[in-house]
Amino acid sequence: MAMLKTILGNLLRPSRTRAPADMPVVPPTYRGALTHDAGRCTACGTCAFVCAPKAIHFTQDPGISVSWHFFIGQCSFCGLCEQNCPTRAIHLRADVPGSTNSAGGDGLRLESVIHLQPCTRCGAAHVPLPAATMDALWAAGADEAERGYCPDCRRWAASARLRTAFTPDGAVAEGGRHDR
Amino acid sequence: MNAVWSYLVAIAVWPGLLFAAPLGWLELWFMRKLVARLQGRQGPPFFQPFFDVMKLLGKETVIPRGVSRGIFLALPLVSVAAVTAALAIVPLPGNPVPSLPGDVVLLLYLMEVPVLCEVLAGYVSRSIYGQVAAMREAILSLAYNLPFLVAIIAMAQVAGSFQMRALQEVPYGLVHLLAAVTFLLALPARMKLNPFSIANAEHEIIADSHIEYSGPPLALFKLSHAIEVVLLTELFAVVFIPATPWPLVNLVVYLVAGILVLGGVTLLATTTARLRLTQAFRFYWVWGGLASAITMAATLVR
Amino acid sequence: MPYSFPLGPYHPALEEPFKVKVQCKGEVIESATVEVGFSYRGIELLAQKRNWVEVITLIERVCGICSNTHAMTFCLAAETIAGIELPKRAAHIRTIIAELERLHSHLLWAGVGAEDIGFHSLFMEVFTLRERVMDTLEAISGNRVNYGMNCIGGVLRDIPDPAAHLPALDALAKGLGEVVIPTFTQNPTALARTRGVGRLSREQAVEWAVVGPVARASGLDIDVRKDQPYLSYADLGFESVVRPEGDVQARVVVRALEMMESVRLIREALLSLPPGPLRATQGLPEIPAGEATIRTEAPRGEAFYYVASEGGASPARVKIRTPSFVNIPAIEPMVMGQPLADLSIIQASVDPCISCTDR
Amino acid sequence: MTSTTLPILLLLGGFVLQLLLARWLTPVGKGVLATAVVFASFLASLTLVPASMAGVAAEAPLLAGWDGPLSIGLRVDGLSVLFMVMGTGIGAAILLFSVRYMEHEEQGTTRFYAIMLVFIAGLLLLAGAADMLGAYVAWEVIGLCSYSLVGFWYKQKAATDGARKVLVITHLAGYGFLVGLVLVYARAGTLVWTDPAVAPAFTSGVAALFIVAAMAKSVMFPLHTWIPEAMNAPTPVSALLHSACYVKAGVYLIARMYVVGGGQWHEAMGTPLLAVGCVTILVGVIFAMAQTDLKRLLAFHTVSQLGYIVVGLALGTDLGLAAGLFYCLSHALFKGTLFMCAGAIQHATGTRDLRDLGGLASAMPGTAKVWIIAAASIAGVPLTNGFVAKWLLFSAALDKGLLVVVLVGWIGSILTAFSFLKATVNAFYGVPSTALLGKRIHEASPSMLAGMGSMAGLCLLFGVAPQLLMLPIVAPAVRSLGFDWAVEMSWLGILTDRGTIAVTVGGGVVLASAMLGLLVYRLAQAPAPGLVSVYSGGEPLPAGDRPGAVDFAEMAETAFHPVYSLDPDPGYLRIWRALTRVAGAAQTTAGAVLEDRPLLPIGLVAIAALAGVWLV
Repeated sequence: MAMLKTILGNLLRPSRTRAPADMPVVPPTYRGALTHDAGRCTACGTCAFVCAPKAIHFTQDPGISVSWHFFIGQCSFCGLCEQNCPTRAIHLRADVPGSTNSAGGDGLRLESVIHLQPCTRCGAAHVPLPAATMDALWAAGADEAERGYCPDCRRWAASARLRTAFTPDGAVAEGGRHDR
Repeated sequence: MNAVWSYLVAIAVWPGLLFAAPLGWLELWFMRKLVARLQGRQGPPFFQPFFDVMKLLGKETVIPRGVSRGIFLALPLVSVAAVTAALAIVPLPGNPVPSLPGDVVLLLYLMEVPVLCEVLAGYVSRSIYGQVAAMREAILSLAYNLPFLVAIIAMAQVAGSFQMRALQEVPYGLVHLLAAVTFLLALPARMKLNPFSIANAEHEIIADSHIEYSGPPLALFKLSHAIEVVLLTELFAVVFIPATPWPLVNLVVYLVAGILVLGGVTLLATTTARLRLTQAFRFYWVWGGLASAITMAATLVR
Repeated sequence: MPYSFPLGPYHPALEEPFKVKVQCKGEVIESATVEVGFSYRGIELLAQKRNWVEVITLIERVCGICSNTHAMTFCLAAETIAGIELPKRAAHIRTIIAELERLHSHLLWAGVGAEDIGFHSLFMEVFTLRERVMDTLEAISGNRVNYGMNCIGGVLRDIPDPAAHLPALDALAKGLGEVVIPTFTQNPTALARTRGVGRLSREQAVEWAVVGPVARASGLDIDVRKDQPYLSYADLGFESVVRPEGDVQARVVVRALEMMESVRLIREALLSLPPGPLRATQGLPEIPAGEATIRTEAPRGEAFYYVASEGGASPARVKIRTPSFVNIPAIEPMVMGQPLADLSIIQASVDPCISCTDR
Repeated sequence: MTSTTLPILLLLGGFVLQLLLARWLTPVGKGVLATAVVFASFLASLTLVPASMAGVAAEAPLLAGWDGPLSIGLRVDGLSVLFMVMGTGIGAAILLFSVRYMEHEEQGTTRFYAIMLVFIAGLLLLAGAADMLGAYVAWEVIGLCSYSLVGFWYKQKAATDGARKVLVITHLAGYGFLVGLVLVYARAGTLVWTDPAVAPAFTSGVAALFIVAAMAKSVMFPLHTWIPEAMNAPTPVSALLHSACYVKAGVYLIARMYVVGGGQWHEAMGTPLLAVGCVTILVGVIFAMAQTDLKRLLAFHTVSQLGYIVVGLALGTDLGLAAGLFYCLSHALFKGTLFMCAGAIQHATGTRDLRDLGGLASAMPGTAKVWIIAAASIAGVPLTNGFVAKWLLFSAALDKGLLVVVLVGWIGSILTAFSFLKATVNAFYGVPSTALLGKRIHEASPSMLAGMGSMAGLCLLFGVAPQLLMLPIVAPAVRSLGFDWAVEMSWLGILTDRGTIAVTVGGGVVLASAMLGLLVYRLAQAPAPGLVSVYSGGEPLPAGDRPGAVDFAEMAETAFHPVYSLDPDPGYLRIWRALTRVAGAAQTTAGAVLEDRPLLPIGLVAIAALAGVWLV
């Protein structure tokens, strides 16, 4: 009887079938299309490290750029890349990635080119830190010149700072050399 | 119009193929749509069964290895031919076929042919699923034929004749009611609907006995089923619905009655699960047998 | 002369590839053999080649239905090795997801079961209800199937507005109480197909070592949530459902009442969601050397995990024993002597998850 | 020697020749001789047809007035001719079949052919006997012949047991006949069927006694249980037993009773007989469905088919009698054919178990064709004589308003069709079973094929043109029973006086459309044969693994289990065991007395007999 009541009730209600135009509401937490902000990416590789299906990888064009590659066909939309990205360069948007024709590979693959910049000190090409990170690191405007340094020069600068802090006169400098 | 021509017209045009195929499709659509609406779904558009058949007609006929070609292909044809011929002798208003004594017997004989074809289809296909379906179909037909035949024979007993026209002219009474109930009991199983969709239980045996059929032969089986639906509903209407003196009114009444009957069995189908073969058999031999006994008793005490 | 009738590996009654090959005498099944392994994926080996973060994503794909159970159990194991204390809020959220998953799994089962006895209308109703659960899960986690909620040390996503999910629970309880349960337990045709079918006695249940609803329907009161409470089950107060009959009907009833209990648990958990952090740790996890075994109650029964770490970037060993792995062989004693027609509903009644079994 | 006695004398002459020439003839020679004799007898029987058509009963006193009014003689009327033609015709075909079938038999072929000839002669004598005593003698001759033929392989326990069961059941029931005729003689003083004095003496009680005897011979429920036991006989014996000679004796007796007083017995006994017939139809066919042994399956179908014949006779109308008698002839044709096919299968494969058969159509195409014709005939497919017979029977029942009979017959024929479908598919189609692998299966020999093929051909001939049989044979037989039946029948058995032209047209249309469709398919592009294999769930099934006859029977058995609990055999077995126990006890207690003083029991029996006569 429960079934009879139910189906007769169904007859009076509008149908539950959804038409193509009648799209369901996408929740804000929906893990949809993936975007990458090259400006924030430091090419640290965390996203590739946590990506179980290996949908993300990096390629290098030595001295010119680092490319972030993403293949949607391998993506499992787990969102770990977004969760673990230290600079929030990756974001999974709430909109549904449209179905795309794989013939040309468009839409299925994302490539984001992170251009290297020459170091303002040594000239070596490197991935610049995101602007926000730089603002946070050098908020005091302490050593404005360091903003353009490559990681090696940053280490050199830090080392120099340490040295000056440890021996303000710099007298030990000659005798304290050690192999790197 | 001589007899041969009238038979040809009856089989090809009215109430045969040309009329029954579209009506059958429409009725199948009605059932599908009703089921869909009862289940809270949208349901197919009305031309869907027609499209289904057209699609099948355009497909390749695949005959599996080791299957007897001739029988395999002949079965759907025989099935369609038999139901069409059966429909042609149902005295729907305007049927050009002259009513002849014994046509009820012929009708019942012809109505068994599609069942036989299905059983054979299962066996010739050599598929294990088809063969189990065929066995089920065969045994089930033993079950539902009891009330089905009794309903018709009881009417013939009352009419004192095995002639369709005579059956129609029986003064309306209790036997009509009882026989109609008995007939309706047999209907879901004859139409292979729940709870008696045992021979076509896709979740148990994948498909019905035409599991190996594809393309046009399958389309013919589908067509045969569509015409069978028309045949069964119109037979019910013609035998059990009182006729008026106006043929056109009769026709409308018959069609409406057919649709109502279909609605009823559809409602039953949507509120039930599929029974087992033994349960269905017991149902038909107990309740069908009881209804048959009461109906026969009513014809005798009348 | 018995003929053999293969159910599977491709069969409408199966969602996944496995095979029950039976020998039939007429309509009666005389013997049955179960074959699995058609979609073996080697997840346990793969897990040793992935780092601790990747493994969670990988393990989540052991099963398409109880995905959260696997990821959660793995995380519990890793947390045990690392000695991480799970924040209260995270435990509650995990409980909510686990029970929602149980709901959706049981509803999926009820739909499949309805379909296997040819009850299409019931299937439609059940799947409509299931859609509400799926929507809730999607609203919380952002995904319908693999929720990606778990990380070692907590959960990744919060439930910011617990009350928003209560109407769905109400609708679910109403649908279960007014349509699904009465139909399964009162409709004469549904009863005819389930009562007394596929019996597994208590002794057989012990002998075949079945777990979960199958065991509870045979009168064995075993439930990890009760026997060895984890997450928030001890706080929420959990009652297990046990039936003595051991037939398909009992399995239906056990699952149906479990769903009602799940609805209650979710409601309690949502209403008493404690404040606090979602994760006990930040950044990439570091798991010291050690090993842990963890049991949790998946929708289909007890899931067992053994995880060993050697302190490296990857686990040294992940051993998974899923509930279906022990339940599926019990199909053999259940179908013995039963009609062929009941084969599909009987095999469905243990809710075989081949994805789990062929991990 | 008149032409009336010629058929019988020919057979007896053949019998003597068999014995005389036994030493010099090979088994094949004996078979040819027997076949020739029976064929000659058949021709001689045919010479009687014109007289019977004219309505003249040819009389030939054999022993006129040897004891007062008791004479033994022949009186050959239409009914006699029908049975004589049937017995000799079918007999000739079956003997032709046995020539090759029995050729490898090491011993006993003389016995076989000699007794076969006497067997047929017995039926002829029964059919031609002018009085009840002659008929009773013939009745028991048939019984004894069948006893020795069923027990032909007397070294096999099953065969002798079967033979004993046949003899016990039919012989015991045969006492009904004897007691009945004694009663008639005591009252009327004569035993001549047609004597007007017999009519008042032939009370319904006597009729009941006769019917009991006929029921046992004609395997009516519940006296049918001997028939499956008789299956251990050589196949030609089974064929003859089932189709022409043995079971038809009961049919003859029931038909013959109509001669007495215009069928006055029918009033009281007609309805019970109808009921027995109806129950027999269903019981026989339901048991047949459960059989896996080809011959046992056919045997139970004999039970069911005899039910139809008896129903026809029990209707007691002209059409009913015509239907019953036509059915009787048709059954002789198709059942004889089916048995011969079963024999050919057993001859070729060494088994007749449906479980071990399959795919024989390719190895034995001729047998398959013959079988299919006969199977179609027994199932009542149009264009065969089985259809005509059933159609006539249903018409007759409808004329009497007996719809229940139609219903029962209907269900019976559907079940028959299913049963034969199962047997045909299992034996001739599908994959050969593992039991047959490696065996070289040969087609039946030409003479065997000729034997069964000729009968199958007649099945079709009389299906298309039943009037060929109706006019010369059946109609005179009906007329000889005192009914005036004008044969108004056209092709396919359509009764022209009843206007069922619709059947003809309908059937024709179905056939025509099927043919047309086939033509269209042939003309259309040929579908690719066998590109894919049959779907079996994703993995191949073991070859030859398919649900067979047994599985169908088992499925059916589960489905209609309640109906099967009607089996009366356990009851018989209990009586049998009780009798054996009583006999054993009697032997131990009275054995000494009887052996020492044999005169005492004989004297006692004599006194009892005298007392009996005095009391009556």
